[in-house]
Amino acid sequence: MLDVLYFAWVRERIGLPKERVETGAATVAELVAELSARDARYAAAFADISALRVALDQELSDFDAPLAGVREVAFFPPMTGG
Amino acid sequence: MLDVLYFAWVRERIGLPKERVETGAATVAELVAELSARDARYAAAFADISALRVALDQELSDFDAPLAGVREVAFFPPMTGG
Amino acid sequence: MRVVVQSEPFDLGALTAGFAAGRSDMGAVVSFTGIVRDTDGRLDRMEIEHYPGMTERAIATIAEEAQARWSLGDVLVIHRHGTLRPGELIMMVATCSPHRGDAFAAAEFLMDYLKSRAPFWKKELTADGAAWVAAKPEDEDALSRWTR
Amino acid sequence: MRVVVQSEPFDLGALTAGFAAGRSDMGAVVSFTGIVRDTDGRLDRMEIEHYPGMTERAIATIAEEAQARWSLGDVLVIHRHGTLRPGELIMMVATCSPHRGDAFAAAEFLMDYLKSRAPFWKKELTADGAAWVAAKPEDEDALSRWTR
Repeated sequence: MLDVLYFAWVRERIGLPKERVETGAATVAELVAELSARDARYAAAFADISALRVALDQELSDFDAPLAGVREVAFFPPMTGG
Repeated sequence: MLDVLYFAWVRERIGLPKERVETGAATVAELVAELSARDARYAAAFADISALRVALDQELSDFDAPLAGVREVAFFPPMTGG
Repeated sequence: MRVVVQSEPFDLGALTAGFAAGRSDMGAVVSFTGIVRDTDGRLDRMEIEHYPGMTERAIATIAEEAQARWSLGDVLVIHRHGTLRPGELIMMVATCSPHRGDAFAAAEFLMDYLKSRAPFWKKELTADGAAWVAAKPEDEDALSRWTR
Repeated sequence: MRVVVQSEPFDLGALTAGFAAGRSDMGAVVSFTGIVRDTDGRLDRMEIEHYPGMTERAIATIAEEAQARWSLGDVLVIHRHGTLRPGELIMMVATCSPHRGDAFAAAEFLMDYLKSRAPFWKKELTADGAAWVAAKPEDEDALSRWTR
């Protein structure tokens, strides 16, 4: 079980900020493929992963990264702090 | 007649902050030569002009500059503001 | 090092005056303050979303990296989230160092990394509606000058 | 633009909070503050001499040059003279701009030029006696990065 979080327009497209996901995905890319297959909202949110960033357990990571041992995955657009 | 001002260790070596000087010097360098010839204090202050800066009428200048029209000459070491 | 993430306004004057106050081992203090800018008079407000937990951790990591790179006496980072109106202060950083070059470099480094590596997202609300602020390629480029 | 040369202390907090306060056309404020630094615990005080008249003019010229080079909303320079103790504030500059790069560059430019082109001279008084602070070659070198 993973906590999956969405921020900014990813959150808005998917329509929720957080959910628990039962998955056997071995990598972030596999999780993205599973989520995208759910419905049009997820497909729209993940249509262009070059426009997305991912954090694993609150550390920036990348889409090839393995999910073994990970408890929290977050998807969001490039950050605009400062 | 020129007002000649001295700052920092130039002032200390010469022993005064300001004086009026009657001079026919055409350039700063000629004025420096005249002043240096006065006594050991002036000679010591002007011994190494590469260690000095000069301002003419409150604008940084150089030792080759002409004195025509100038009313105030200041000699001082490199500045240490900030 | 002090890192604060809050929705409330912060007291720039008191924080600036208090930072490095009376420290005779420091020669230089640099501060940066970010203001909600209304480019064309149409901005009603900005909403800043963040990732609680990761935000504080990411900022602390950036501040630690700055401390490892430069000789710093202290680092302060304050960043707001929530709703902000034009002219309001979004965030500030302050650095102090024996030397001005280190204080300036560290403040610019902090800003460059906070822009692109701290999990904040800005949404602008104007009369025309709402739009997420897009990350600028030059903000990503700005990071490359710090890569050694 | 505001240039102040004074012997009295200045109120860093109030000046920082007041500078660019409420300006929604500015996105970035950078400030630098210089503190009397006591490197080895031996400094009793610093005496700063200046050239009244030329000082204000030289600083204004430097600030105008900064305004010509970068997009700045305002520039503030305050510099003290007279006797200062370790930990006291010597001077501050502040700049504001729509963009952070301009505000940072202008503040660094102002500092580099104030160091070597504004007519101030510092004397350090320690238990061993008095010594004029020598200009550092690197301060002169720092100017070369602004020559175009």
